[in-house]
Amino acid sequence: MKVSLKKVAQFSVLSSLLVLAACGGGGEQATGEKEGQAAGGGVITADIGVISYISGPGAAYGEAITSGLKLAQKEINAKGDVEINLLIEDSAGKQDQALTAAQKLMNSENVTAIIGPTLSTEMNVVGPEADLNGVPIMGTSTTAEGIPQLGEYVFRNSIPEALAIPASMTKAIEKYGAKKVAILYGNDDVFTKSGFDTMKKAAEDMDLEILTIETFQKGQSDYNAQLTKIKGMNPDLILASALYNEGAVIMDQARKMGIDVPFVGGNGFNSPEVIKIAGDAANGLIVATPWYGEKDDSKVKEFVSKFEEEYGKKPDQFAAQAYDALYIYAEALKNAGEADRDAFRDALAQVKDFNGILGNFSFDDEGDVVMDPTVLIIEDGQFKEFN
Amino acid sequence: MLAELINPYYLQVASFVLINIILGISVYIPLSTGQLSLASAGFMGMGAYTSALLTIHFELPIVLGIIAGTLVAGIMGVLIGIPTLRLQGVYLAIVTLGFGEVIRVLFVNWESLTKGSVGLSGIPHMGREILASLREFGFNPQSLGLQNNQFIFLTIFFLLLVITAFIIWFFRRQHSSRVGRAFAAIKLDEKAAESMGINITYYKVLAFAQGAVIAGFAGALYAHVLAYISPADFAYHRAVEILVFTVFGGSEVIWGPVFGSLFLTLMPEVLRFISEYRYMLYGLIIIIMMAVRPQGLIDVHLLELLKSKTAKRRQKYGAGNQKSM
Amino acid sequence: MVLEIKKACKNFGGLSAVSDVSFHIQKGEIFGLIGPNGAGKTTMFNLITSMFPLTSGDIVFNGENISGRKPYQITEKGICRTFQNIRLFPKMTALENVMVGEHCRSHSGVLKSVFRTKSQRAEEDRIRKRAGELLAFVGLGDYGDVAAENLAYGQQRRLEIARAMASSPQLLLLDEPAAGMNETETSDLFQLIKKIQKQGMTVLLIEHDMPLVMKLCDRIAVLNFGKKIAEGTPSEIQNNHDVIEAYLGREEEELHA
Amino acid sequence: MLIEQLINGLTLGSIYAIVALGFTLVFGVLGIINMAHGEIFMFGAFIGVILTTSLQAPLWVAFMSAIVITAMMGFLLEKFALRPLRNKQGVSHLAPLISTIGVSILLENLSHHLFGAGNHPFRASFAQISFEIGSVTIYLVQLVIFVISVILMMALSFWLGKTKAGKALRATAENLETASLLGVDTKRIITMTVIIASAMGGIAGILVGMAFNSVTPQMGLSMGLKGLAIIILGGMGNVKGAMAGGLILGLAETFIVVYGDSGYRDAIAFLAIIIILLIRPQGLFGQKISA
Repeated sequence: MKVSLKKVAQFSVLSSLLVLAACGGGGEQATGEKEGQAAGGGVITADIGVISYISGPGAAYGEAITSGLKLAQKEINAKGDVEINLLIEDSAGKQDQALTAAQKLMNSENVTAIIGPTLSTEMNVVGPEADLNGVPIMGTSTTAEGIPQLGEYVFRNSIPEALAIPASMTKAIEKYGAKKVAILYGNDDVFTKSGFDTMKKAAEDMDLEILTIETFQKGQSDYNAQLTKIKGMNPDLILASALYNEGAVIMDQARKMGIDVPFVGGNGFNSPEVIKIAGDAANGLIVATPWYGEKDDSKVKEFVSKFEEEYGKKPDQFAAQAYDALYIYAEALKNAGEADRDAFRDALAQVKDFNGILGNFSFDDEGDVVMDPTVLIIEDGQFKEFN
Repeated sequence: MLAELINPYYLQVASFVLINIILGISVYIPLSTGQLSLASAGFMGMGAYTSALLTIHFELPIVLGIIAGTLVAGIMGVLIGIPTLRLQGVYLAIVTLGFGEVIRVLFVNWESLTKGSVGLSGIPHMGREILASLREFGFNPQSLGLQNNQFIFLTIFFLLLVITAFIIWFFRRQHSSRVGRAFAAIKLDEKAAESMGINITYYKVLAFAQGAVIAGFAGALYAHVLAYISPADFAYHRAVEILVFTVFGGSEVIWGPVFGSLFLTLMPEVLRFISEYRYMLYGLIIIIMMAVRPQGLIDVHLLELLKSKTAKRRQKYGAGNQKSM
Repeated sequence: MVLEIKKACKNFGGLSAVSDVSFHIQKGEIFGLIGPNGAGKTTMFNLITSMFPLTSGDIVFNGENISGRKPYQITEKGICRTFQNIRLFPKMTALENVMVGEHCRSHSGVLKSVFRTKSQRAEEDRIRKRAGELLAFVGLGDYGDVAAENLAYGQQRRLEIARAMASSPQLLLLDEPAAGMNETETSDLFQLIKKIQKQGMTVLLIEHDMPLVMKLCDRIAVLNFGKKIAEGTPSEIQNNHDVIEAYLGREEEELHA
Repeated sequence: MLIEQLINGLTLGSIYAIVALGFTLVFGVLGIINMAHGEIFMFGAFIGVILTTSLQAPLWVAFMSAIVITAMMGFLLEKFALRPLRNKQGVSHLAPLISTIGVSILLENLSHHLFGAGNHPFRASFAQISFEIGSVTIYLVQLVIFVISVILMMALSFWLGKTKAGKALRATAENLETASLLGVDTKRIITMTVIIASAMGGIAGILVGMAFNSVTPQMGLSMGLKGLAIIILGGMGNVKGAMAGGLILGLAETFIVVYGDSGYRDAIAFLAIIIILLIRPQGLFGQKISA
């Protein structure tokens, strides 16, 4: 209560500042001592800021991400080496709100580092600002091109589309001997659009014949026109850069009209929800993912069962990537030995061969991901490894 | 000392408040002639993209970019304003809504220029550019006891503050003049206004274009404050958001949109839990305001009431002073 | 001759509202336009002020054909009107209403207004002063700060006249100015219109109050079903058989009913 | 392929037409553009999904429930967003437009909270029934949608033109005051209009769910804007025009995919709005409005 009153007071100071054009700054919270430094028996305490897409149309992503983070936080803090305190802010999927949230975390809450934001568009805005402030920031779901290149302090642990899509395409082409492809993508969404750019480039690199490129838009529920056109061209393979919500419906409508060739999807297409929405029609979807929930690995199995226990549903890749991200942060914190932004950044860049639930993970020189994605296919209503 | 007082977070919020105030005014101006325009988001996008593209590709100074963006939006405003004049009330609202969406679809599809929905990144940042050019003259923010980012946000904030103050001043002056009277007359009774010798075509296009100019200007500022824009920033929801600022704050006096933007931008920051319900709240606000107080929270009567109260207080205070003397 | 109507016709979707009406008004006279409801009097006003386009015919003002002009241009030329169902700007004060009336006699644009140049300030002072004078002229001198919607009915009628006069018209069109007025108000109105005439303005008047019309007007034209059936001095009209038949007779019947 | 695309276009167009009929009814009687119509449509679809999928209810139950619930929403919309604005001094004619924009924003975001942001599949065995003519597969749903849209249009035309209630409705549309002087219970008529229009939105919603197996909170806005474009295309308040406009837009959107660039598919509706309003404000099938 006290805190919020104080904030109200600060904002009224600010508002009067706006009206009266008086000079001076608002707020005095920035004076707060830097928290942390190895407090007592070697436990490193650190505040980690989280910017996530918690409200609005993409709230499902934010929910998965924060669930994964909270689970990881519980486990890490229980171990006792590091004490991580998560400060979660909502961005509603909007750049301006993400930037405001980042400013709050960096300057008011004085966090050591940030996880998020959810969308690449948001990271495009927040990344440079964090870099300028010298605050390490890591995206767990930002897969567009050029994200780690935003600055020295910008990292990601989500495998970029540029890695995932060619991997799945290569395997699919090998298996089916595909030569002619049709591409379908959502052109008003940054995620699917950048996935498409990668797809198109990969298809050209692989000397595939692109029969047609079709687009769809958010909120559309009828894909029959595009699919009928594609059907008439008899492709060997359909490359679909879509989020799973739309992607599942696209597959459903495609199968209904008798298109039975496999689909290769991007990162956003990869979700158990596809099977839930499209049912049998989802069979034949090929995606490359860092995350495979059925993997025969004790760590993965443990995570899945814990996650299900905690939240009553299976984790998706967003939850898994967030979960691993916090572990990577914990490791870097341990190596840094203190909750100092610069020390932490250097330790983070050094992370190599980290063994998480996603597999073997390292950063390259730019802070981008080095790892081998697993290629999966949906068969008989289940994700299976695609070989 | 100073350095500790200046928190970029508050300055950032304040900067968005100021940009939103300008956007709110961009709806208020056409509305003050009775024209409801839902094209603000579209004009904002045109301003933003024009300025961003010019500064990125032709390395134009930001100031020129912003001026160009403003002009393009303004010209578009005139081009849209003239043919839509024949349309009354709701029809104008719908055409402007359609126009805004066409602009957005264009940004999405004109990939060679706009990079589609991926958006434009690497737009020169207003504050950073100012700092860089000041550095060339040997200025260092540390000499003021400021860190770089503090200086940057302080600069942006004060710049926007001056701009917003100027815009408010401009339109307040315009309001209490022959032009303002013509606007008000047209809003209250178009036919009567025309019979009194007011060229309603001219004044309606003027108001519409002024709204477009202001929105384009705000868009250009937005681009250089965020350094990244994408078509989704200028969609229908943005148009509605701007409309809510004005509907909530009030559409009779310029302080309406100013207050509406200020309050509705700050509210989710102060009350974080609200942010999840922000749009639901926007919807409720619109419904309730229309039913209960369609002129918005701040109207002429309220302002007069406030004025007379402060005047009374002053009188009292003055009287007390005299007595003591 | 101030105004000349030549064979004015107006059709609405096949229905003829005004057909083949011609009359002319001399400078300085008070000209009455009378006729039963729906005879096309207000339509005639709307044609003169170009609120509606003419279907055929011409309207000549001061020797210049003004048909086809925009309403605001008509006002600039020197014709201004009041409305049958009062159309003031309700939320504006009485003074502001009159100041709007002076719009076409002033020139300050956006930039001059915003930067308050010397000429703009002078003009603004002039407008304000004149508006005050006009309010006093119609007997509303003390009501300058009152919102138009809060004025009494008769006051609103007079304010409309002041607003129309603010555009310094040579020809003032008054659409039923006495409607809804009591006897005292009507006689005040009589004085007011006489005063206006003395200032050199020509007045075209639509009115149902026959005693007032007969007392006030120099000449009268009578419309019925969109056609002119008579024109002349009040005594001529009073004795015109057609008029008594078509209009006054019926009026009497109505009175007796 | 061409025949298949024609069927695609007609199906989409029929759905647009049903949505537009609701729009046009409200505009015809009240002169109000109900911006919340799309969201009511979306709620109809969600009710269908929840009942058939989550509660395993038979299809006809889902259908009836969707109609009843959207009708209730119409009632509430009229009571809280439209009625307070009526006959009120100093309310501009823009107020109902703004007010219904408020309702649409509220409903869209409410549905995020109620139903989640994701896509909901519509599992109805009815939607799987198909037959083949030559090489062309036609789903029964597609046929049903087309038939329902034609029936609704004809019923509405008949009801408006021939029945007593319809005549009262038209009298109300002509002039509220006159109608109430003539003894028409305008309040009831207006409420009824909004309720019927909303129920039609609900019907359209459930049909879309069945045809495309896709129900999301965003579909309301997209469909609402299309519906708006259609009534402008067909002439505001014109029942047959709404039908024709719907079919034209559906076919145009389908054939721009076939012969043009699918990226501009959404722009057609908005361009149509702009061009029609500027060139022929009375719509393709509307009568010229006299001054």
